[in-house]
Amino acid sequence: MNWLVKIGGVSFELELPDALPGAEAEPLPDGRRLAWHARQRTLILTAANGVEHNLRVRSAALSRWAGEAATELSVELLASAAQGIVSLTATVELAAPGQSSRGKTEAVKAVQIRSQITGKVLKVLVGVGDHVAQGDPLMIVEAMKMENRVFAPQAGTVTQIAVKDGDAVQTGRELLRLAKD
Amino acid sequence: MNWLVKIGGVSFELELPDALPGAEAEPLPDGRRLAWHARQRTLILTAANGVEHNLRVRSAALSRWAGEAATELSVELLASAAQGIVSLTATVELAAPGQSSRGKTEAVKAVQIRSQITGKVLKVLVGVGDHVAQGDPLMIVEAMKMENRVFAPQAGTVTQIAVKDGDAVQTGRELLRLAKD
Amino acid sequence: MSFQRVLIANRGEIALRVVRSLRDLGLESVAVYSDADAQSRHRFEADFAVRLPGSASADTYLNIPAILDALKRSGADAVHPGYGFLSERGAFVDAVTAAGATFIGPSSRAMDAMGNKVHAKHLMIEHGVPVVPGSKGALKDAAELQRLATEIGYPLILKAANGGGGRGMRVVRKDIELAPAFEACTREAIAYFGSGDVFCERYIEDPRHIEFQVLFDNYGNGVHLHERDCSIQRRHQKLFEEAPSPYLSDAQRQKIGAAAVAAAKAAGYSGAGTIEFICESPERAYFMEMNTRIQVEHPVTEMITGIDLIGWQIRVARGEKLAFQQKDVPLRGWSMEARINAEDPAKDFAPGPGLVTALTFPAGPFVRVDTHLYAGYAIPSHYDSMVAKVITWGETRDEAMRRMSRALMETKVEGVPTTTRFHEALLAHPEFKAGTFSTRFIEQKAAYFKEKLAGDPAALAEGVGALVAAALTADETQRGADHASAQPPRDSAWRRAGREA
Amino acid sequence: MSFQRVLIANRGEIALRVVRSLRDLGLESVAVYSDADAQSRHRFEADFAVRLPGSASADTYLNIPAILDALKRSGADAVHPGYGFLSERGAFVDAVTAAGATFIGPSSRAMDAMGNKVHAKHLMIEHGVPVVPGSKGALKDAAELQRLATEIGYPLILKAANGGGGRGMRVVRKDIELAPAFEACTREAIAYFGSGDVFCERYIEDPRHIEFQVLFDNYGNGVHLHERDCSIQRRHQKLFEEAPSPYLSDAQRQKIGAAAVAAAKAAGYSGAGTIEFICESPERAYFMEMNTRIQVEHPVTEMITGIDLIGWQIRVARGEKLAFQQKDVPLRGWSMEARINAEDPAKDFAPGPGLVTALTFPAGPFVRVDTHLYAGYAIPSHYDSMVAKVITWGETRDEAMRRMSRALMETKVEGVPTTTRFHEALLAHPEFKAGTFSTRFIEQKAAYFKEKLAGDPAALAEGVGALVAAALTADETQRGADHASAQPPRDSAWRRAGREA
Repeated sequence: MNWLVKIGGVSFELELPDALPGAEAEPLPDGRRLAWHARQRTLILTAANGVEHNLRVRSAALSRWAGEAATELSVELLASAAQGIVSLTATVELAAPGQSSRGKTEAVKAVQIRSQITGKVLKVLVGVGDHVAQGDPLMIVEAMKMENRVFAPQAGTVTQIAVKDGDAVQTGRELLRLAKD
Repeated sequence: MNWLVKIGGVSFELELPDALPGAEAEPLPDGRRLAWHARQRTLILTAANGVEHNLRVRSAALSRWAGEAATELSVELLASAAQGIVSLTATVELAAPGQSSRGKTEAVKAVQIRSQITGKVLKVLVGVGDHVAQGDPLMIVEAMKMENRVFAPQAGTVTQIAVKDGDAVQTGRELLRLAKD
Repeated sequence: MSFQRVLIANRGEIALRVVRSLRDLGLESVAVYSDADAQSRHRFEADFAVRLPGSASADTYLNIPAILDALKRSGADAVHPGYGFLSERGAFVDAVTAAGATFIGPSSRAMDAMGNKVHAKHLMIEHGVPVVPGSKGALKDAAELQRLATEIGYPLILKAANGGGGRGMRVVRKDIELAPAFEACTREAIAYFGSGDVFCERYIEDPRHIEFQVLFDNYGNGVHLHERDCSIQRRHQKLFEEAPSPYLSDAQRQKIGAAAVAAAKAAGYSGAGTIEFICESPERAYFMEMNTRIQVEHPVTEMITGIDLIGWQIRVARGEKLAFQQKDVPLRGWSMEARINAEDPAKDFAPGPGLVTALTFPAGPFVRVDTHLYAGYAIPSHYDSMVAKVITWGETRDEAMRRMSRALMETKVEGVPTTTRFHEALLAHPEFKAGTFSTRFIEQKAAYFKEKLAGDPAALAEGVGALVAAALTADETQRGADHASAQPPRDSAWRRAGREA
Repeated sequence: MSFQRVLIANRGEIALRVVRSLRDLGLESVAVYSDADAQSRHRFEADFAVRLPGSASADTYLNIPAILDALKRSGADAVHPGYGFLSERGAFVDAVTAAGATFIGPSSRAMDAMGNKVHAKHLMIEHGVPVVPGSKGALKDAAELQRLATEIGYPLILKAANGGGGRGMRVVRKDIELAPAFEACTREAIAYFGSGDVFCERYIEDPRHIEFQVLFDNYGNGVHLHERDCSIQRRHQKLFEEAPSPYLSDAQRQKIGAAAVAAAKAAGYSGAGTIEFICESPERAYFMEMNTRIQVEHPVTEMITGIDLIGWQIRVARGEKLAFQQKDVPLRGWSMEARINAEDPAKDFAPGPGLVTALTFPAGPFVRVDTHLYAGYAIPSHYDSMVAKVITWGETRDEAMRRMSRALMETKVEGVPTTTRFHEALLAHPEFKAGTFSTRFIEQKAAYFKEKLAGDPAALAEGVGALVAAALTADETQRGADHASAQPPRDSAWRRAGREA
């Protein structure tokens, strides 16, 4: 499938291969090969001379919200630099081209606020119709003995509240919607 | 299914339950419950008062030869005794009743010799028609840098040899057959 | 006081840790587990287990009647409380004892005496252990304040006696500021809190958190096992600990340690305990409080002394005498502990419970991991976010630090976020490497951590990341050139990898 | 001699072990792997990897040209040989050096000198290290034998100079047996081997295998790191090791250790090496041979000294001086190592390569595991059967032993047989517990091990096993009573469990 990939500020269209090539992969045009070893969680980049560079994946998390075409991929790679050890992280946003990216299938002025954590809604601090400023607390979600505040990412009016006090929420669950001013 | 179970010298017919009861198991007649936790490799025996006794499985190996009805189950359980730690092992031979047990589907006078290990046949020491005494070496199978001799379990005449020098063999693979004297 | 079967009134890694020491001593273990913990390793690794119905802590691990019921049913004759939960409740000690079982820890009297901060502080003063200097109560007037300032030295902090939330507080750094500050503070105290009572204390700007491990038997014999430095904290939560502290000299170690032992002895303490100090400078360590239980960070002490602290808690409880004196307590090398919490350091440490889909922990020489995690385990959202402790040892602080880098590199947890990357950023900071940091380190270096933890796409675009991106792009460009138009929709291996994860 | 990227000419756990020490020192690692090892952890855990086509050792890990090619392609500038394979081949050292890379180990000259048993023995005699006493060559006559017998003492063994396979050998225990034995032995020697040459040596009935670890830098500085006791062997394969040895007194340790250091120094040795002794009694330790590489069992030495032996091999090779002298080498506590081999101890240790379907290794305080196994890994049948080493430490031998029991109890490997149960049986034996055993222990206690390892169904019928059997049977009996006749065929959960396993 073709994907819209954004790395940093640069976005480009990319067809990711059906599967990352396996150990028997065809060489890339420059003679290198890239193979994903799922069980070992290792991406191996093989140089033309056969030397393999191991890129170990510490964590790979894929976030895909129901009803949306966009997919967020977050990968943390471990590799050894000439001096010492480095760990690199990137979040890559993938969207099938032609399809709008996350949240854009909604009315352009609506912003969905989702839970970043799995936990319990301790208290909803706003009501439908309330006007909030950027940074205002919207609700408190408790997880692992900690209270976590959900803040407004921008100013707007609360148009919809999807949860109530005491609700259990999963990561990615929609909490409320804000209409932009 | 009904199974013929031999523990020690005692054999009895037994219908093993479809599945070992899960965590929500029905109680046994004496009020105890037995539940198998596959991921944790633990068999939990719960007393009538709710106290659970953990029987951890160190290894469970099932040997079933192709074309035979009998199944050998070897389980090693770890449990803590009042003083110190004990590990218990048992090999249970299971056979569906009515069906003959291992090797018995063959002509009663034929004995199949199987490889106990995975490795390579280094040398076959006998030929078809040879008469061998109990304990005579029949072939050498190499695995993990060690030479392992296969000995005749009883006296007899070699009627068939299923492998040749250099063959790779899996555990349980038939090596040769002996006709009893 | 002899016992054979010990109920562990706790969960997670510390319950497993206790099972191990019990097993070393030939004793049986009984786990208790809540419904949310039905798949937790501590349930399965103990010899016996008893369910505590419910999931909330109040219904389960804090529910004294439920635990006493489990004790009775399981036939256990002793209780180990672990840390947190009921471990510092005198009432629990009394309940266990009344049920005829041995509580593995101090007496409820010693626990309550040391647990009460005012009591404990008085006991410390009595035994010559320094506490934060200040006025005994409300200040009479500016003149009294001036006398105290001369005695204690600057900086000082003035606080409204009934105050809170940062209001009614003033830091004073010179004589000339003293009178105006006292007046302003009194005014605010009256305005906000209805009373003009103001007291003063020495103000500690960049404190170190240093704590001494003590161990006593039931016969009044006690030693300290040196100190731990727990200054790396975020919002008063310890994140990274080491032993010994790079801050103390040997003479200071001996002096503070001896004072800690004397004070605990005066309280009739028995078992393992920790005396926490707040340090303004190596010479100025003030008593803060005593924890009357095993600490999360006890392994670093075990690594530098070779002494099994939980094993000794149990041995002391069954009436054994300490087998060593102060002079026999080794201090060999250096040890560090990184707490692996299921929190995302790049998102303000937001907790992330959930399914652990893949897992690798470090191993090999001089590395230890205490954890209850396994691949396929769902971390419940009801309890603490700490899920593993990665511990290293080295002959020197530098070697322990380099081993920690290696151990963290081997640490891979997929499915939930962890603090692993935070620790890598910490180890890379020159001031941490130099051992010069206070409890305010994380707050002071917020910009540094933010940059390091942002998962900066620029970093990916450079270096190794570039190789991956380049390879993917090169592959794509080539294909794009070959096949002019749209491909049939295909599933990306990345997506699949993500799903498998 | 400075280097940055090190090729590890080995596989499995030792390759991983070397990666870890390299990482601790900030150096890069290059793995090599055969086709049979394409899924081995050492390939993935190293920073770089190069395939060696083929699977047989001769084509891969013993193939000097292939390894030199990998060295060149990977840009590595040093080679660590691990143990086994090419680790003691002087020709490999020379080839690596000729390719411009550093060999991490002794010079080929020192290696060959110490590797040649006759050379090494002469060197030892020169430096006052005792060797097994005996005749210098063939005996002239019975009279010479009598003189030697008086000098050396009984028991003696007479051996045909050209003999082998146990023939032409006679053990002599008293003067009166001497002349007849010499005549008989000479006769047999002529009859079977065509030469009447017979020599004699002291006969060691129940020897202990004790070895000293030495470590030298390139400047002639060397120390020993005490001894290891490796007497628990089966057919000359070590199975269980400990350090120190319960057999030696401190005075003997210092005496033998000093002699070992002197001899290695005379050979111009550099790096880590091991000098093996065969002990008839603590006072009678005879030089056997020197291993000019790291040993499988090096971790027990690391645990009692805190010194990273592989780290020091690397540091010495890059020109560092030893940072400690003999008096600074600690000896703290006790350590044990159990070799987990993929062999079935109940079936005469038949090797069992294959798929590891489930895996749990021990963790927690004072336990270390060195392994390349993971769940889902297929152990190849081409190489050694040793797949893991479980190592424990304790303040005393007893504590180390109890921790080993605990660690083994946590060790669970499904899919392939392992020697775990053998070690449990070993630890349960009173003579092992008492520390009184020789290299013939396993052979002498064959009946004990046979019984312990048989998986005795009687044991299952008793004790805990009875609970399971009873539960299953009770369940069945009940069902049998309820439903008179045959049930529809159903799949047994045990079968399923076995299949999942």
